[in-house]
Order: sequence, then C-alpha cells, then structure tokens
Amino acid sequence: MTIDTPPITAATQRRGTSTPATRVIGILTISMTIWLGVFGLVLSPADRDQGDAVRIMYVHVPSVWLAYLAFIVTALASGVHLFGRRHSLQADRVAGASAEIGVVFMAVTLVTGMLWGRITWGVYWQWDARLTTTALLFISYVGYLAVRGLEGTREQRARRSAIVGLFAVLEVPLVHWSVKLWRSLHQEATVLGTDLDVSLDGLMLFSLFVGVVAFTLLFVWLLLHRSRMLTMLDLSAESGLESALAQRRAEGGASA
Amino acid sequence: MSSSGRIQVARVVLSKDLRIERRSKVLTSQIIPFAVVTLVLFAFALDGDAILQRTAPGLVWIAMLFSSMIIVQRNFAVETSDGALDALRVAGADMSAVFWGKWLALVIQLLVLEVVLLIGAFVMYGIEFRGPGVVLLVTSSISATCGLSAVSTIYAGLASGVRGRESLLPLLVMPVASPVLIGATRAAEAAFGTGGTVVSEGWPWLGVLSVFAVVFSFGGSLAFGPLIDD
Amino acid sequence: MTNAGFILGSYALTFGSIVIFAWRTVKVGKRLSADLSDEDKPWL
Amino acid sequence: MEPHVHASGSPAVELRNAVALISDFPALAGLDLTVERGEIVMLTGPNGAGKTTLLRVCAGLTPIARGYGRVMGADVSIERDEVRRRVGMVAHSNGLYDELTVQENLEFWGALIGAGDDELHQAMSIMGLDGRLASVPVRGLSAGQRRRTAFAILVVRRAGLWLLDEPHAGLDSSARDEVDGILRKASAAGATVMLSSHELDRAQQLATREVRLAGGVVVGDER
Repeated sequence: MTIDTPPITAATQRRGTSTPATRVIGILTISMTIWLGVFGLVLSPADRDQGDAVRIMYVHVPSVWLAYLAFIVTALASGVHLFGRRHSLQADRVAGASAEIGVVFMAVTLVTGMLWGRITWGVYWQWDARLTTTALLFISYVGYLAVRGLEGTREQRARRSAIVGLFAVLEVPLVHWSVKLWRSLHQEATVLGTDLDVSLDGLMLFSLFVGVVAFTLLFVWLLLHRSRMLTMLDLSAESGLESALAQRRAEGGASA
Repeated sequence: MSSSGRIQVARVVLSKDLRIERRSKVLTSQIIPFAVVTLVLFAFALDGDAILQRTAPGLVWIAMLFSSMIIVQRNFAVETSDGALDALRVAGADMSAVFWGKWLALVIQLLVLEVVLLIGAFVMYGIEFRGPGVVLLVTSSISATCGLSAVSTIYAGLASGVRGRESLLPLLVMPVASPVLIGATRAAEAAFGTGGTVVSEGWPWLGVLSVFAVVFSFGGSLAFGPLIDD
Repeated sequence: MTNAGFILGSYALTFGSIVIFAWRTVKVGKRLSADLSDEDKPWL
Repeated sequence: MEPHVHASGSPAVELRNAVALISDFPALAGLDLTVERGEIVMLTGPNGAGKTTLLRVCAGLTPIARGYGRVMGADVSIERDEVRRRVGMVAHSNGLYDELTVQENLEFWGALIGAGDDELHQAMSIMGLDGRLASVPVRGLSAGQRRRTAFAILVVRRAGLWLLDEPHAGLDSSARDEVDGILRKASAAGATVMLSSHELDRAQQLATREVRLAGGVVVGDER
C-alpha cells in the first residue's frame, strides 16, 4: 500500500503545532509557573492554623480552576457545534481537546486535594458537596471521552459528544444541590469544615493569584496545541481519502 | 408530524414494549429475582438487623439502579436484535415520540420492580411504613423513577448498536443518576423514619427529584433523535 | 517544613502531569505534522 | 394496494459520483447509477463491493460524503426524511419483534403510519400470511415466513422503492421462488425494486436489469 505524502520540508516538520503566539504563551506560562513554585514553596508564609499544608493550595486551587474552565469551554464549544448553523467540526475538536485537558487536571485536583485533606483533616476523603460533585464530574467526563472514542463518522462523534457534554453540564448544579442538601441535613458528618479555613494574607493571596494566572495561560497553551493536534488527526484521515478512493476504484477495475 | 401523531407513535411504542415484556416475562422471571437476590446478598454483607434497617432505603435504590441498567439494555436489545430500530429510522418515525414511549415503558417496569423491592425490604430488613410517610414515599419514588428512566433511556439509545455498550452504559448513567440515588434514598428514609428522621425532612428531596425528572425527560426527548439517528 | 512529603509530592504530581501531558501533545502534533501539507494547518 | 408514486417523472434513484464513507473507508467510491421507475434491479458483485452501502444510501440511512443523490425525487442529503418515507428496506435482518405475532408486528407498523385494518389484512393476504400464521409469534416462523412478514410491512407502508439486501439469503429454493414471485407482484403494482444477491441465474430470470458493483463503483450494467 502506497500513500502519497506531501513533500516534507524540515521547517514543516519542526513546526508541529506551535506558532509564534503559542511560543510566547509558552514562555509566559513557564516563567509564571516558576514564580508559582517560588512563591508557593518559599516566599509565602505558613498558615497560622494549617502550617505549611496551605502550600498545597497554590497548586490545588489553580488546577481545579483550570479543570472547571476546561469543562465550561467544552460546553460552549459543544453548543457551538450543535446549535451553530455550520455544525462546525472545529468546535467539536476544541470541545474534545478541552475535555481531555479538564480530565487530566481534574485528576490532579482530586489527588492533591486528598493529600491536602490527609494533612488537615486526617482523612483523604470527605463526603462534602464540593468533593463529591468534583468526583462525579470527573467520572462524567471520563464517560464523555469514552463516547468520543466510539466508532462512527466524525459527524456522529461530534453530535453524540456535544449532547453528552451538554448533559454533563446540566448535571453539575443538580449534583451539587443534592449533595449539599444531603450534607446540610446530616450535620453530624460535617464536624470538619471543608471550606478554606485559611485567612489569606497579602502574600498568600498573591501566590494564589500567580497560580491562577499561570494555569490560565497553561490552559490556553494546551488548548491551542491539543485542538490543533486533534485537527491534524482528523485531517490526516481525510487527506488519505483521495488515495483511498483511487485504491478502492482500482479494486473494482481489477475484478471487472 | 402533528402532536396527535406523536402521541400515537409514543402510545404504539409503549404498548409494543409492554406487550413484549408480557410475552417474554424477562422482568418477572429474571430481573425481579436478580433484584431480590441482591437484597439478600446485602443482608449477608451487612450482617446485623440494625444496620440493615438503617440502610434499607439506600440498598433498595442501589438494587433499583443496577436492575434498571439490565432492564434498559433489554428494552433496547429488542430494537436492535433484528434491526427494528433501523426500520423505525427508515420509516421516519418521530424519534422524540419513540423516546417518550420507551421512557414510559421503562417507568412502568421500574415501578413494578420497586413495589417488589419495597415489599422485600419490609419483609427482610424490617422497615416500617408510616401513615404520613406513604404520600412522600409514593410521590418521591415516582419522580425518582421518571428521572432514572429518562437518563437510562437517553444513554441506552446512545449506546445501542455500538461495541462495548454493556460497560459504557453504566459509566454514562451512574454519575448523572447520582442525584436520583441520593434524593430517593433520603426521601425514603424520611418516609420510613429511619434513624429518627421525620417526614417533613423528605419534602425538599421531592423537589430535587422532580426538577431532575423534568430536566432529563424533556432534555432526553430533544436529544434522542440526534443521538440515535445520525 | 512539616509534612514536606505531602506538600512536595503535590507539587511534583501537578507539575509532572503537566509536563507529561504537554510533552505528549507536542510530540504527537509533530508526528502528525510531518505527514500533512501546510494547507491542512489553518493556524499557520 | 398501490404503492405511493411520488413525482413520477423523475427516476427512482439518481446517484452522481456518490462517495459514502464507513468510518474512513470509502465503501462507495464515486458511484453513478440511475434507476427508472418500475425496474427490478439486481445488484451483484463480490463481498465488500458496496452493495449494502448503496442500498443504505438509497434508504437515507448512510449519508453521502460527496456527490449528488436523489431517491424518489427527494435529495438524500437535504430531504432525508422525505426519502425515508418513500422507500422501504429489508436488510439481512427483517426488523421484526420476535415476541410479537405476525399480525401484531403488522399492526405496530400500521398504527405508526395510520394504516387501516383492511390495509393490514390485504397486505397479509398478498403475502400469504392470513389464517393460522397471523397469530404465530415471529420467533416461531421459518426464515421464509419471516421474510414475507417483512415484505408485508413494506406493502403496508406503501413503499415506492423496495430496497432488499440479500432477500434470498437463508431461504430454501421454494421460499426463494416465493420471494421472486412477491417481487414480481410488487413490481407489477408499480414499485421499483433494488435487491442485492449472489445468485446470478436468478438475476437473469427476475430482474429487468443487472448492475454489477466492484470496489464501490458500477463495473457492469446489463438490461
């Protein structure tokens, strides 16, 4: 089987999914992340109540922010695909790329949250509204990615996953509301407050701010690269169509 | 298609599903025994009358959730085993009407199962029905069943005809259905007075369950066509 | 620093995941890029 | 019972350079085909030639990725629902509910499209399904009887274009003759028939035309 490959120039190959813009964002992300490390681990003070454990917050809160941001982008892009006049496949790829990023950071959030919980509450897990909603949301988006992996045409994949993506968003307030109601009726289980019982002073707040900025930049960088990667994944299948058609017709000619 | 035409399609699909169930008796000969065995196994695992009485509402609803996965898979296997779903598509049947028909068929099957499970919990776990709790129990169970049925039907439709549907369906349904599990369990606890709860604590749950049922039934009727027919 | 293992572990986990995920994305992108002509890359 | 005849001036099927993809595989690779009303077209060709996909495209089940297609006067890309209303398809599977009787299966379809009882009975008698057979659950039928039930549904639906994927498969020779007889009758009543088959000698007897597919395109066309 021969596949016609376009001429490969060294420049094309090296370029990959990056552009000047992503390189700038990348450099900004790296420098902000270094600052996050410096502020989070060195410059910011230990908390009065939590001690050094508060330092986990500087990676935990930005990751959960990034994950939720990613899922919001997935929902918006799903809506653009489903309700847009052109049923854009590019929107679908953005939705998929964003969900993949969200799932990775949701996993990071859950694990860092458990480590933090182990230090401050003495247990890894508590059934409070925020943790439970986060865990269920994580599983929902694992399901979303499973739906994207189903066989079928790109249009089918896009439509199915856009619908599942929108249902997953509908689910968030319902899950959160029900878990919250559940916990509020069972006061005995909420001895350990899971709110951020941290009094944030100036430098702590600033460290958190650095983390949020760093991760927002990181999200933009990852989304650009990842959606371009998914676009190429689709296109490389499509650009094979001409040769696949020729090959398919030759099959007919041979047996006629 | 006119709205009377839609109602006609939904009614025809509903009566067809129920007639198939009456003929094949899968619910009575397989699903109900499975659910009852689950209740018995819970009793072995959670050895102790006090624990069982305390957890009875939750166990009943977990058994419901698992059984509903099997019933809905069966309801869609009927459509796909001989290509009837394709035939429905070629015939241009209104898919949102098909959704309502299959949704109501599942609601009815689940309600039958629920009655059996509640009787089972009454006999085996020692729950007690209280006069004022009955209204709460009935209304919350119906709302929960409507919501659960909607979610299951949407995702069973999505998963029908793809490889690996048996494992995909629970992965998709379980997280979404978690408010139903929480709400139905808490409402049932309030209705039974489990752990000293009073009936009035159950009413907010009826709200959660009703909102869930409305959102996912109407969402499902809109989404079902595009999910199945693409 | 008290609980240094947990704290440094969280940082290592977070940054490690980011690096692995980003590196894989870029690497797959480069591999695919080699097989496609520039018209197929609307961002260029 | 006359099949619906829509915009009878146009051909039953008109495909121009149609490409249909199954995942990324071009099952139809730029196929051209015109079928006039009333023809009985036999599709032949090796396995994987694209026969099933061609039938599914005509039924509005598989979309075309490129090219142009009209079926019974309706555009397959734009007026998909209209196409579906005018055609009927019996694939390898018959689309029947095993637990229901022949009559109940027909009643289900009749109720879906609002056909009356007399239409159902007429369809059943055309297919020789009246009397004792009517009240037998479909799971208890022979392969030929199941096929006849599926055809009866096409009659009830008054499909103008019958798309049949291997209607002879799994049938004994008398049942095959029966199928041929039914198709001639349907054709005489005004329906256009497209069927795929591996049986070349049957093609010559039954069909008014034999279209040979290979590699997702038409490679032979004999009347």
